[in-house]
Amino acid sequence: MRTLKAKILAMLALWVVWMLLTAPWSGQEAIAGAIIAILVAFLPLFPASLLGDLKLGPKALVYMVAYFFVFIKALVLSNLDVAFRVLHPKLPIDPGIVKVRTRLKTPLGRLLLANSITLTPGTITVEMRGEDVFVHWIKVAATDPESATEAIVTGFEKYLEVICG
Amino acid sequence: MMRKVMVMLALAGFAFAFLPLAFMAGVVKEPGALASAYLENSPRDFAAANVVTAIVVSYRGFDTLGEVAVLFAATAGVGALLTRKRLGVSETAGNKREATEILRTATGILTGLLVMFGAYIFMHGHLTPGGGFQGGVVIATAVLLNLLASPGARVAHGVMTAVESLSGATYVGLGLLGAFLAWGFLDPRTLPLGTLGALASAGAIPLIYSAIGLKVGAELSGMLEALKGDRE
Amino acid sequence: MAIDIAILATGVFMVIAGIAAIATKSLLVSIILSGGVSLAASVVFLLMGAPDVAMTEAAIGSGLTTVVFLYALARSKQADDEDSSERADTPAAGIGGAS
Amino acid sequence: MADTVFGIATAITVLGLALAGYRFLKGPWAIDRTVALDVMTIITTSLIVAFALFSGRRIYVDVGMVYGLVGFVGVVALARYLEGGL
Amino acid sequence: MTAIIGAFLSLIGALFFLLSGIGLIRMPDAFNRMQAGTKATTLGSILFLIGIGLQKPEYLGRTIILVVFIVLTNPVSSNALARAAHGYRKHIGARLEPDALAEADEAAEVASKTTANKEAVHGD
Repeated sequence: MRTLKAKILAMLALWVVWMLLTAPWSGQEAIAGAIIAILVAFLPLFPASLLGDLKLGPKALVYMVAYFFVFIKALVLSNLDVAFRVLHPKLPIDPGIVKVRTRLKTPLGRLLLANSITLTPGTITVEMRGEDVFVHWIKVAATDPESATEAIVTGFEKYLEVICG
Repeated sequence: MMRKVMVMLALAGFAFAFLPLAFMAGVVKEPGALASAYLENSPRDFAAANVVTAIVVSYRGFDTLGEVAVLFAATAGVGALLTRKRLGVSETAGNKREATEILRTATGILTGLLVMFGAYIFMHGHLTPGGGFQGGVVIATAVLLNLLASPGARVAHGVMTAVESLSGATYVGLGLLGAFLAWGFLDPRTLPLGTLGALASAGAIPLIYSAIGLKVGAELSGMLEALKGDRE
Repeated sequence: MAIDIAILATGVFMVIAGIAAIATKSLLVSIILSGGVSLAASVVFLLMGAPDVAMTEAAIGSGLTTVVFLYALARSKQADDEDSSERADTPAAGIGGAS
Repeated sequence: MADTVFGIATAITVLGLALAGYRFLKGPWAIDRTVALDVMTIITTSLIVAFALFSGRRIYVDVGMVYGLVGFVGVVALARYLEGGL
Repeated sequence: MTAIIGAFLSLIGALFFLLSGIGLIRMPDAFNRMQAGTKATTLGSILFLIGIGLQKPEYLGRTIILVVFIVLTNPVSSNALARAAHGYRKHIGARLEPDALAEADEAAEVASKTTANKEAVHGD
């Protein structure tokens, strides 16, 4: 059931991408795109069961939209932070690698969390081992895992837990 | 030291020799007799919006068949040379460091997207730049990403060989069909030409390019897997 | 006019990267720099109005060839390590210093 | 108006590309060059799309997409080589 | 009107591209260069490409795909690079004040050594 849901979601996503690629739409392109999408999604070589973790209830959809805006805000803030640090004549950096913890279990959720951490102010994910996430922080503000988790992870985790478990 | 100086002198000479080319790019010139003949005839003959594709697949179709054969010979040679015994490397997979979980998950998401993009490129070879070879390389890139993410993984050999043989047979079969139904070997006018700019146009060119793309993709994937080094 | 300057600048970058690729002692740095040359060559082809060739150069010249070189380097290094019965644990093995 | 502003934007982007290219040529370590290659690939992809807009040929965008994709896989291959996983 | 908005969006994106270039030049080691490079090019390409899409609406579909692709892949490649750079942290002279990852690696190594010793003792 979960695999079938993943395959159908992957198929729909691939078809949408195909339609965006072939911009002046025509019937031929739509049919060809549907055939290709079905072939690729049901190919035994490339399992696409990752998307099965995505929840599609109304609450999850609301959280997805909210997460999108939180992500955009964090991305803009991180760029302003980079601009401040790069253009400051004294380069105010104090780098280090800290350990934070995550409660997310599904691969998709962990990928989204890692990518979000990389694109938010001053942090890059270096390594993920089990529930430990090692993060390069350009200005270390807290070295103990609890407060570092509070500062880096919690903002995204509460959305991602709803979106994909 | 002497060798390096000579190489650098040769490089500087090449740069000097090609300098005039840089200034000719923006100048619009009349195309030569051959070029204008191609430009004039290919939309009428084959209804292909991309003239380069019409030349590669139809006017010079036999050359392309030869190129595919050369590529096949090269990858077969690489595969035969790089077996585990020949290299004398015993357990290479044990020494390799595993990739992160992030890369593995991202590979699982990206693979389908890349395969579909490769299919887009070789199916639209008669409309947009690109074609069988480029699309095949993009598909091989998807396989490469899987090999990078999990070095221990095995590519399904049977599927690869089947895809390669089937697409090669399809390519030659379409060429023979052209010899019987149209003007000669590899003539794409076995199917209706259709209107210029639509997906189902230019006769059999999209089908031929799809066969070439799948064949090139399977061949290059097999070559990369052989280069990975720890195959039986 | 602007296109001429762009082609010229990309060509200068290609020549400098090519010279640096020859001058460096590390094979890895050589591979990275020649990958950069291929990427710049692809841009030149596109600027000169040959999108098919540009796509081929980007896909084969910079992607596939670089990866094949890297695989070959890794394999030959493994063979060397097995010969001298040392393992490549030290990070210094492949860093590639200043050119 | 829009054309002028976009021309200035392209000129600024080329300047950023030149700075990244300086880091690519200078190094000092292979890992620095790879980081610079990553940045250069993305900036060049954007510039190819801008060139498609200037020359009015939408099909050039496809070249940019192949370029970005191949650059990503090349950088990942370099990173895997550097950490000893190839 | 949308054309002018798109052009100004592209201009802001171009400034972020310039910022990434300056960051690559000024930052002292590979980790910090990655910080500047990844973040600035991601936001820069989003703004630049969406700006182009607004100037010419028929480009919008392909630029959206390109933006999604870049947002998905750019953090992944910089994560792979950061992990590779961590293996060379002493070589490239990276200053990492608390280095939790190195401590975890050392702890894992010590643990594996002690278990190996125990097994050896057991075998005897």
